[in-house]
Amino acid sequence: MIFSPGHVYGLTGLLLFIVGLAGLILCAQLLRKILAVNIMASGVFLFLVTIAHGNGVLIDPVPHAMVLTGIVVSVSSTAVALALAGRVQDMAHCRDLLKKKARGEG
Amino acid sequence: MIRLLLQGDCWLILPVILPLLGALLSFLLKKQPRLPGVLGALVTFFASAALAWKLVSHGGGRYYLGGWQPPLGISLRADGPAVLMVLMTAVTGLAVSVYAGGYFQSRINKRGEEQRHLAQERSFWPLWLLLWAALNGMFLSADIFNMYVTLELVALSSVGLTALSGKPASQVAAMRYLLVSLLGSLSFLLGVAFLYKVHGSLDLLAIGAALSLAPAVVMAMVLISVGLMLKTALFPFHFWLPPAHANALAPVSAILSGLVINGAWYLFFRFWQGVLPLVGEGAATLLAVLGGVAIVWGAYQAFCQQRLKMLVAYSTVAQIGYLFIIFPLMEMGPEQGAAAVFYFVISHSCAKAAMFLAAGTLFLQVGHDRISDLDGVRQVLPKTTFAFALGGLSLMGLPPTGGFIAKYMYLSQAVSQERWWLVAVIVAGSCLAAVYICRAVAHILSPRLVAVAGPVVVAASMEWSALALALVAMLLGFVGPLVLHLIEVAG
Amino acid sequence: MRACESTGHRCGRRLGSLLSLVMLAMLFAALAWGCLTGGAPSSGLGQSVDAALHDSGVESRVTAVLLNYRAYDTLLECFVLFLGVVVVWSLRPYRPQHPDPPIGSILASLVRFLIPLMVLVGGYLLWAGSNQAGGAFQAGAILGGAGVLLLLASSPLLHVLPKVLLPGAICLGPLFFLVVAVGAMVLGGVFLGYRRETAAIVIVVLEAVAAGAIGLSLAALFRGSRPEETSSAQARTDALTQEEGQE
Amino acid sequence: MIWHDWLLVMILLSSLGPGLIIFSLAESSRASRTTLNIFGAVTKMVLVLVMILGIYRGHSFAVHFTILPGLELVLRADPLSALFVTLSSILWLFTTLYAIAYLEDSPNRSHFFGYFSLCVTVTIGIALAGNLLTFLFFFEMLTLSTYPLVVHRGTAEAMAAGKVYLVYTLAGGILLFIGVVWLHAMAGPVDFSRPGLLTPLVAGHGTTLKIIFYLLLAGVGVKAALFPLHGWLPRAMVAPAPVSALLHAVAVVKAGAFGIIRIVLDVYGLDTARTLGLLLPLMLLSSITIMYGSVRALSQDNLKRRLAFSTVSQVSYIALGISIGSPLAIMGGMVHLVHQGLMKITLFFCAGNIAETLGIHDISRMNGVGRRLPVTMAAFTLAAMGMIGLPPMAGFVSKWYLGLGALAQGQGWIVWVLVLSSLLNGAYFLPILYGAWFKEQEGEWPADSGTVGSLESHWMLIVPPVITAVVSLLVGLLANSSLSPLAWVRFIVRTGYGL
Repeated sequence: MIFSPGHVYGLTGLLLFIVGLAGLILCAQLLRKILAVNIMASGVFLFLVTIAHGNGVLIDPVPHAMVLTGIVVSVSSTAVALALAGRVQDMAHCRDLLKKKARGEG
Repeated sequence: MIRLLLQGDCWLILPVILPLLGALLSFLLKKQPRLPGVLGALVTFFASAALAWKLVSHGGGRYYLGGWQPPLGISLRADGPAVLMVLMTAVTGLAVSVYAGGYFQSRINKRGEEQRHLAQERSFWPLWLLLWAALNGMFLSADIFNMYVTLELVALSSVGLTALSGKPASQVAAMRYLLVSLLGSLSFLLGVAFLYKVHGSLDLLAIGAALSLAPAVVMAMVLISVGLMLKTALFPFHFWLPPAHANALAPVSAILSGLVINGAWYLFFRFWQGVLPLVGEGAATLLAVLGGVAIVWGAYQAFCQQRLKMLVAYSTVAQIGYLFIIFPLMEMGPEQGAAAVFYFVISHSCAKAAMFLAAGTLFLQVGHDRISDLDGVRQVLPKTTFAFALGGLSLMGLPPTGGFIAKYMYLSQAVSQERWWLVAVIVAGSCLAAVYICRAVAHILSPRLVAVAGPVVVAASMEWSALALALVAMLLGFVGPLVLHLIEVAG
Repeated sequence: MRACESTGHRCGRRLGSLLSLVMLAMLFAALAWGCLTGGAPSSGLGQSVDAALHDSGVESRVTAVLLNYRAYDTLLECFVLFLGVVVVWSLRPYRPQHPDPPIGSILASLVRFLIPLMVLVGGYLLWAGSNQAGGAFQAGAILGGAGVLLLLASSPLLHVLPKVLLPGAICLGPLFFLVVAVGAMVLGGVFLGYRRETAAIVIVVLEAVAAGAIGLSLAALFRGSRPEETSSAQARTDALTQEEGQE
Repeated sequence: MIWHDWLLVMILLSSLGPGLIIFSLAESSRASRTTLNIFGAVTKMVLVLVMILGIYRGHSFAVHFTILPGLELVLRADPLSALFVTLSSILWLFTTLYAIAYLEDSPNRSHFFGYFSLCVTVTIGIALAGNLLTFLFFFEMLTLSTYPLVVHRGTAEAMAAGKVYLVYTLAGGILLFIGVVWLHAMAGPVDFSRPGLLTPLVAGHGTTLKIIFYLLLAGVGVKAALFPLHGWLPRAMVAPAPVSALLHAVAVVKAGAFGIIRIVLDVYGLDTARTLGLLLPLMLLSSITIMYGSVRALSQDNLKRRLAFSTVSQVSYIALGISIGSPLAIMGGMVHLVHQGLMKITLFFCAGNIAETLGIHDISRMNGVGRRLPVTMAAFTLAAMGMIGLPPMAGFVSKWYLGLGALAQGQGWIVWVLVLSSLLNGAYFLPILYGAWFKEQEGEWPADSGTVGSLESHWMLIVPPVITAVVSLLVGLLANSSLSPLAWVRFIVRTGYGL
């Protein structure tokens, strides 16, 4: 087996995927989880781009198009995730406030 | 235009376009989102029904979007299972839409917080119609990258719908659901990349025809399967489902449990249908074991729940198991296996949606859904309680319901292939389902007069739509040949 | 005793992390195995893309894939963006705990300087997309960036678009795409099937509208909630109290 | 399909339709509910009469409906189903009349009568089932339609009894389901009109067939209250009297017994069952149940519980007759389906009257009831005599044929079982009669609701038991006439099974 630069890129993509996965599983904070998902997505995109340059002769545009589409999808879902995370934290914050208030009045 | 409708293949694309259009319109008409919403649902229903009719009368086919043949372009595929799923979505979706109209109106009328409920409804219709379009797109798609895009559409809109209720619990559940969904989607996408690397095509049929057990393909199948299992909430991955489904608004719960779960499973099935002959007994058995554990564990959890909606949500966890125990049975009888599992899917969809709708009505009327305090609610909402009970019958697999037919087909497959452990699982599942459903039904149908006093606040359309859906689940017990005829139409 | 427990707990967690790391490493090995073995990868679709490029109406291969061969994906992708906006707008009213820092004069003048430049670059990318790298998404991203800058600076330019029209503007991209696709079906019989002679112009117009819609949607996503809804912390707390009671 | 095939569907619809309408009626619309009930019951009787005449003239009625490829729901009227259909529809009419008066002014009547009609529809479905699948279909539905009736009172006791009932019957239903599916997998759909379907399988799959038989038997045995599976029946006594009457005489227990007949005679066939050695265990089981039920009945003080254990015992005569397997014994068993129904429904009507009019539930408080409720107690006495098997009452006819059949088959010990059980029957019925007629009243009645004019109670509470008691006397007296159940049973055994 010949170890070409393409393999390095591909493996890097997979490694990014795994690193993201690790972050998603092991990190406790929501923001980090969301970033981890983005790292995973980047890994997949890198892998796809590597495929486009697979045999090095002719560059395949289809994976490029897939990456572009994937990026837009990923942006959209990241935005939703961030907005939702904001709500979750906001709620936790409000709840703390409520508890404090209840304690103060009690 | 009319000539086009009559002759062309545009039937295939209509169930995707129409809800998209409806979503845009209901988003634009923010003062009156219900009108375009319900109208969109109605039109989509008829388009789906027309597609089914077209399929039965003219046979299945493919539709090349933009006129580009695969592997270059994307194609849609209409065959029995795909159209059956579209039809199921149409029936359940229409009932849910009618219900939702009454639901939001009742909520807007009931409390002082009109603004909040108005805002909820304003977002509900576009989200729901987008979800519907995405599901139809997913069922009809024959292109694996396109499947990824529809999966993401489904995931995002489901998350949006889950979070819609605004309750703190629903926000947390939605967040978890979103992360799990994204993980599933990315896993799926990586699998797609692997498949493309090997086959140089995104067309599922072309890939399926050339499938081998090369390492890259194995990894692709693992990634895709795990991704979809996460989204289907098969046993070890089921943790996100109950809070998300139980804390959502009533129509949303019905949509999530009745339709969305089936969407991800459908893709799983499509992928496995092709590889099943290759992978041998082991992998299929593994799936079935997970399914079996899901059946037992979900049922046990359902039995332990104090809240009606949580009970129904855990029952979904259990019923998902049935979708996976079919795989070992399909090795020896692929057609019969597919028929059985699709029958199960459609009857579960109707029954479960009806139960969630009914539970939502009870919640709205009584103000809580603690099972032990629901005695006597039958007097106030007879149709709703009846719908709940009828849906429960279908889940238990008792006649005369679609669930009975599905269970019959499952059992007869398992018995004739002499897979006794599967027989045991199916039987145990039915017994456990009977236990937890009877527990709930005994309370809500109880003749005791601990009546939940107060005037009826729910709209009539809520009661009738849930009942209609439950009656469809019952009707499925009598239209077996029709449904099987539809399933068997080739692509 | 308690300390002991907590150390035990910590140990358990550390063990769990270690275990997951090991499993992740195994997963990576499996993926690498799948990636490296299995012979030569297929040549992909490069050749068929080139072969059909003449009929696609554009010269850039990626643009041809995006807006002609696989335009259905792109259509749905526009809807993903639209959906993102709908979801974000549907969430409960919210105000961040840390208010944005006051706008300095540097930001304001930077905005004044950058915005025209970004619009220009966006337009160029859009134009360039027909025969080289570039296209609607790149242009849309730049425009989105411009929108983000405007939002950060609370620029008066934001009022060019009245809030009432904002939903319409957000819808415009997907709606236009859908209308074009259906129009092609009505005229030519195939969904998204542009005629060869009109393909070029259709694609350019589509790209322009899509770029605008993408830019706008990205900016809207950045903003994070529906513009007309701002609620005080008090209202939020009240709503929360009431819902807690309901549960 | 010609008109007379629709007759069977009409028979089902004649109670289903009114039932569904009654569900939607308001609680207060009493007149329309009563009209619908009686209209449904009478229509059904007329239709059944038409059907019987048709069968007698040699018409065959059958309706087929495919629910899966190769799997049909079949309704078919053969002489055996005609027997059960007639019994059910006649007794339903009386039970309906009785229930209307019994439940006067109690809550939830629309609900009650809705399920009541549903229950009868399903029972008729069981009777008319033409294959095993259809039988299973209706058999499972019977559980569901009777449960709301069992828990109708809504008390904690009723709910507990309902739970026990559900556990037993649903478990039985699942066993039956497995058995049916398994049998289908081996032999294809099992039609009742084609006996001997399983004969070719005996050689190769004997053990499997045996297992399936026990699965099926356990499934129907739960409803027939065969010995270890009878636990739900005495507990279900908390239900209102018409429901008990329905459970014991018309629907549930009878459906179970009918199922045993069908499984032995129509699914396996006597010869196959005998070859496989399935009859002897069934014979032993039913003998044990007969003795066990009678012994347990002795020690019950609650009247309805005593009657319930009596049912456990009496219904097993049917299974016993079938398992003996000689023509006379089969006739005895089958005719007991009718005789036991008539007598037991009378007893339950009377028990209901006593409870409703005087508030008496326990046998120890019944002293002197005969003077307060002479008509009711007369009916009760007739039925009890019949149960004991005094000649020339109905019960005697059944037992006589059973004994003759057993002797013909060389199973002399069965006669001893019959004698002993008759003695036990006497031991638990006669003290009731003696106390009611010949002992003095002790203290006030717990809750005397007073006389209605010159009658001892509401006329609709009195007429049904009197009629059923007289009929049960007549079927015994006129057993040899050509219109008696015995004659019909002879017809069944001759034409249906060629014995």
